[in-house]
Amino acid sequence: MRIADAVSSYSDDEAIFRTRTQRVWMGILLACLLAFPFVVSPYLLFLGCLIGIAVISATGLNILVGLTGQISLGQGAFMGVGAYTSVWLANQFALSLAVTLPLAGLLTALVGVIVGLPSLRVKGLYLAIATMAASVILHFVFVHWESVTAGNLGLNLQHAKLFGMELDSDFKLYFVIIPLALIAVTGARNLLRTRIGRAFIAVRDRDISAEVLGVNLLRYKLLSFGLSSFYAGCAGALWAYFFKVITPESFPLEVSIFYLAAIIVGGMGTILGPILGAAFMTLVPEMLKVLTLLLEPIIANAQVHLAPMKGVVFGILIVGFLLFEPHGLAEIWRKIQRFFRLWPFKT
Amino acid sequence: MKKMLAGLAVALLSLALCFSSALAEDEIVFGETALITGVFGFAGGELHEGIVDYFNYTNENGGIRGHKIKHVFEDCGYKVDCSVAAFKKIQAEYKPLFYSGDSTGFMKAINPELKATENTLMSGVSYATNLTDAATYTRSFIIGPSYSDQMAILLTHAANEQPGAKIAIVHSDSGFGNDPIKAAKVKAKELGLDLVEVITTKSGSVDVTTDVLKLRRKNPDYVLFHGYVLTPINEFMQQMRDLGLKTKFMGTYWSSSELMIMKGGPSADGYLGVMHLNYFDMEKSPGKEWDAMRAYNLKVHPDKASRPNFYMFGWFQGMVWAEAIGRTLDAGKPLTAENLRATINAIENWDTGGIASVPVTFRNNSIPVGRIFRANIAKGRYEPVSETITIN
Amino acid sequence: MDWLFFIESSLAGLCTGAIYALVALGFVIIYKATKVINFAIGEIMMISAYFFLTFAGIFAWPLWLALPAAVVSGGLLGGLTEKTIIRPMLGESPISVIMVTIGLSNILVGTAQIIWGGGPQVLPGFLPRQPIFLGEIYVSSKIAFSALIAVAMLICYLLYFRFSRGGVALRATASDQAASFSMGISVPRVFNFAWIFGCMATALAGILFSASGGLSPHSGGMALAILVVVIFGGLDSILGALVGGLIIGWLETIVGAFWGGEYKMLAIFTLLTLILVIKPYGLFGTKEIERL
Amino acid sequence: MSDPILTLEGITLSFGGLRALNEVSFDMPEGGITTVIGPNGAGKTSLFNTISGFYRPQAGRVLFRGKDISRLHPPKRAKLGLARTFQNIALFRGMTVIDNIKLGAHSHLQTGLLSALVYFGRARREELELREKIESKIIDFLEIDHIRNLPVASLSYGLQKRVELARALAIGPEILLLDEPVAGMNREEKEDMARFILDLNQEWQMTILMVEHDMEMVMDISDKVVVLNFGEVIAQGKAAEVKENPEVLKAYLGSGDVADMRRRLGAENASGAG
Repeated sequence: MRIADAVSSYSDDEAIFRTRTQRVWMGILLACLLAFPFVVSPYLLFLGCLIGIAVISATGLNILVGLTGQISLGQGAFMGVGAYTSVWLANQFALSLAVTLPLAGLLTALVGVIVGLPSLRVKGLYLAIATMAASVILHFVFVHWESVTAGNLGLNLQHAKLFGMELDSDFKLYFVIIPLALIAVTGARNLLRTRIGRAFIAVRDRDISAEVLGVNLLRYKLLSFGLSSFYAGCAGALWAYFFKVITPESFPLEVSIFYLAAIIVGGMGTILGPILGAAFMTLVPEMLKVLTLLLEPIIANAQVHLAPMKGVVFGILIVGFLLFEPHGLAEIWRKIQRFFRLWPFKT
Repeated sequence: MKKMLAGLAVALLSLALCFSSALAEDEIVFGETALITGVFGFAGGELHEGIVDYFNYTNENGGIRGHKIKHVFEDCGYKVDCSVAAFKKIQAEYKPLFYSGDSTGFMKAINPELKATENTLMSGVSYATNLTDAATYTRSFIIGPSYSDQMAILLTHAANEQPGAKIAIVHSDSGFGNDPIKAAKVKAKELGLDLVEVITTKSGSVDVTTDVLKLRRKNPDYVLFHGYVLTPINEFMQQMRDLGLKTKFMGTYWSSSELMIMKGGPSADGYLGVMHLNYFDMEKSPGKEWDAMRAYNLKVHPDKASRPNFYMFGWFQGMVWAEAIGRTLDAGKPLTAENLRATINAIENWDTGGIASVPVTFRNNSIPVGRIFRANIAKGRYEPVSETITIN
Repeated sequence: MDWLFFIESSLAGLCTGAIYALVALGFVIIYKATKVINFAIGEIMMISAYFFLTFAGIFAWPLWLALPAAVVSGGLLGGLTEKTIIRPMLGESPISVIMVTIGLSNILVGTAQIIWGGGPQVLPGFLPRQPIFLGEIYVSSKIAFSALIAVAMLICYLLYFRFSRGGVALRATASDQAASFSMGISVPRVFNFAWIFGCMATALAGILFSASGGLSPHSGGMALAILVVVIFGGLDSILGALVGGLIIGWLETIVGAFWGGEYKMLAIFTLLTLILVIKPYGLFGTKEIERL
Repeated sequence: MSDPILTLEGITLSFGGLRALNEVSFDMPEGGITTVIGPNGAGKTSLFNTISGFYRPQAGRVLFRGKDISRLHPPKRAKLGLARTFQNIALFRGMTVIDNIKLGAHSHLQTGLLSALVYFGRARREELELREKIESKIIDFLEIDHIRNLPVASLSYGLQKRVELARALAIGPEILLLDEPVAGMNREEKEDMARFILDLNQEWQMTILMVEHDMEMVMDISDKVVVLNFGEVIAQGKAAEVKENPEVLKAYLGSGDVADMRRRLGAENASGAG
């Protein structure tokens, strides 16, 4: 049991991990992440990579939606922009991932800033539809700009290259994706303790007051759109390297909804939320499959009959979290922590 | 709190269970990403049942040369990342000999992975033209004519019936709908047909009135539909018939099922579909295997007296796999991907006992053969109206 | 330029637009009362069409019974939705409210598939099919009669909201909740009422669309254009819903007719982007006054 | 007292047909406490909003140290040193007390995006310096060290008002605009707040513009009082003078037509003039 956090300087107080315990746990977590690909099956490794990509994208969306309070239904399309950019660059110029990834992120950020322009004049519901319009238009571009995107046929991609190495397996990609996800999350966490993060939250909580207090709304809303799209673009690029084929149908509106659902279920506006949400929402369908498999002996043909339940469960998770635990899994996690911190003195 | 821990424990336990299921020594494993949910779920579900029934039927009759079939599958609702996950999971655990993929996107995405597997070959629901590229898709094949070949078969039939006929193509704006359009344009020209109109509709289109207006002005002899499952086809046919047009309607495989066209009423009468398979309902039996299939279906699904053509697809797919394995074993060769591939490529004029409507010959990763069937609404069934049409 | 074709297409477009207007009206009623953007509108249309299929097709009820019954069922579904999942969310951030309706749409799609199966369905034909010719001009009677029914329903709604007590209560609540509450109007009841009525309009439109477009659990996608209509017209404007519906329906059809179906979505969403830049609150929407 | 630090010249502001401010002119001496009084709806908050740049007047100019700032955006004005608090507390509920205060310093910080993402070099240095400064000057002064890490939503009304003042101080104000700083407080809290305001004025040499209803406090601490009624300045001068002004007594302190006035003002309020 911990009684209090002894802090001896402001620098300690501003640190991310304030206590020794926290640092130890973080170390253990990193060790687990490092060991993970050596011990698990290819299937779990695949899921691990998928979660890593989802974490990057969800963290980005959280910057925009959770921290800055701007609704976006464009995350999927932004990922598409990143994916197409990286594939095109890689195929045309045989560039390494170290080059294509940041370029994909930057171009997507630019697109994001343009899409974010209406946010200066409209809010909330109107903005949601405006971003949806952007994703419809981007989808059209993916289909019809055939000289770059190859239209509906889609683009194929060779193995990613990085520092002269071929990333020809999930195992190798894992060691690219997970560190990038860690960097992405750390970046978001750092942002939160500087003027930029505070300005984002101020815009979310009371934009007009923030403006009077010196926050330039134009700059910060667009910065948030840009940053969030940068994350989406990088995630999209990794997605492309991971699946090695992209078509316009790879990034439908459902992807945007998936990520919104992930940050809601995880907990909006927190750093932990998008991580938990991305992992949870990726794993839920897999868990359901396992569950239906277990029910097979009881309900004949359960795998077939219960298949439509996936959509229902997805919907129930969204509605259920919003109604009963609006702060998401992050809040549940905090409660668990509090429980164990006081344990065994209070149960 | 306690509930959550319990939930977690159950989840972990079930994961563990799922990875511990044992495999009997001489079983042959087939894998499948099924398509039970999602937009194409109604077709994919029937297809899946066709596969399942064929395997059960084979197992009840002694398996493939004594080997029992084990079938593992997962539903993914047409989502590529889910399908890839399912493939990896099934691959890691079972190393299946054959695998059925659930979308063109997935079959393309998985290709590098597939080539890296020890022994897995893949076919699936896609007839995408790309997949006929045998140099790239060394481990995949199509169980039927590609979309381009299907269009070519329909166009050939039209040219035979009415040389120089006026043709219009109506297709959806999707990867699926756009696939064979370029090839079809070329083919129409080659056959001396007059392509008067190509209409692209958005997928899930509601109002077809203006498209009908266009067709009315061009008054084509044939309208070819492609890229539809939840079709506006019926609406097209109805409005055009209401306008007194005598146009003949045609459609590719997915648009030639009983589920849609038969519900179209009198205006759908005479609709021409392309099929390399026979339908579940036929006036007279086309063969012994077909009888056996009907009998088996009646035995295990007494409530389902009729089945759409998607079910036939599933059954046929299982049959092709089993045939490839059977022939390879008969030749005394080990069941490796190379050997199975060679066996499939060598299949020529195979008589499927009435499951396929044509003698089966593999070429270019596919079976570029089909027949034209005509919808007889009064009798509620399709009837063959052409000889076998082969595309070179 | 083929003017005859243009006129024929325009008529077809306006007919579609009339049905859009009906859905948009339902949408605006709900928004005005409860400030909820209902992303599940397409799925409510879809479920209502299944209700009709069940009543008219499976139970074989006559049309005069089956159609109203399906419409009312759609309305009750809306009322139930409001009671169970919308009311607890009132006052939450827009993102939460939007997501709760998106969650609902997923639940409805899955439920429809479980109950009615995933296959495509054809509604029993209840609309006349004899083509109509106005001189040279051809009008599909199915879509024309759909439009007439939609317009009839629209007129009923407008009259009702103008003159009845319920309508007055709804309008009062929309303009000032606190004041209406103090005047003895039961605001929660008005909310419920708005959802029931809004969803009834939606339900009828869903049945009309499915009558010519076919039906499956994934038909809900047809409502994407409705979002454009309501933003274009102004979320809180009934006039905007009517005008927006007609304009969007017309534009979509004309673009489809002259450029091709693949440009439909592009055209209406581009128009939407333009209107957001020029008039951020739509043609007739009211700008919210912001205060410090 | 010296040259005016802030001058308003003929400010006219209307919403639709309603005139919220009509030809308002006055100036504020540097280093003084100026108070604007007037009945509810007289246009006091509109005046504040005009000074901070949230409302754009149809006519008139705002001069800061003789320079016209009428066209400057609110954030620019904040950077010049116009800091304010709000009538209805406008703290950022998603942040802790210390973060709310830090936000006040926003326009004086330089950290760029990249530096912020890595929290290294300038970002880190700047954050620590800021923390140091806020702790030693503001938090100590306002006696809020015990709540610095709490979320603001959990604080009492009086403390929230104090945090708002702290946030305004972090802007590094040249002029502090306080919109009803003691409204809704109990006696003890009021006394604390009055003490802080006087200290700020006398020890920190800060110019203060205040809107307040509490007459006792207004008369106690103001150097200059401006009286607004129906958007017009009806009197200005030293507290004692204004108090005796017959115009003021009639319009503001008189009781005869107060009821009627309130009714009319109520209508104005509802239409958004604030």
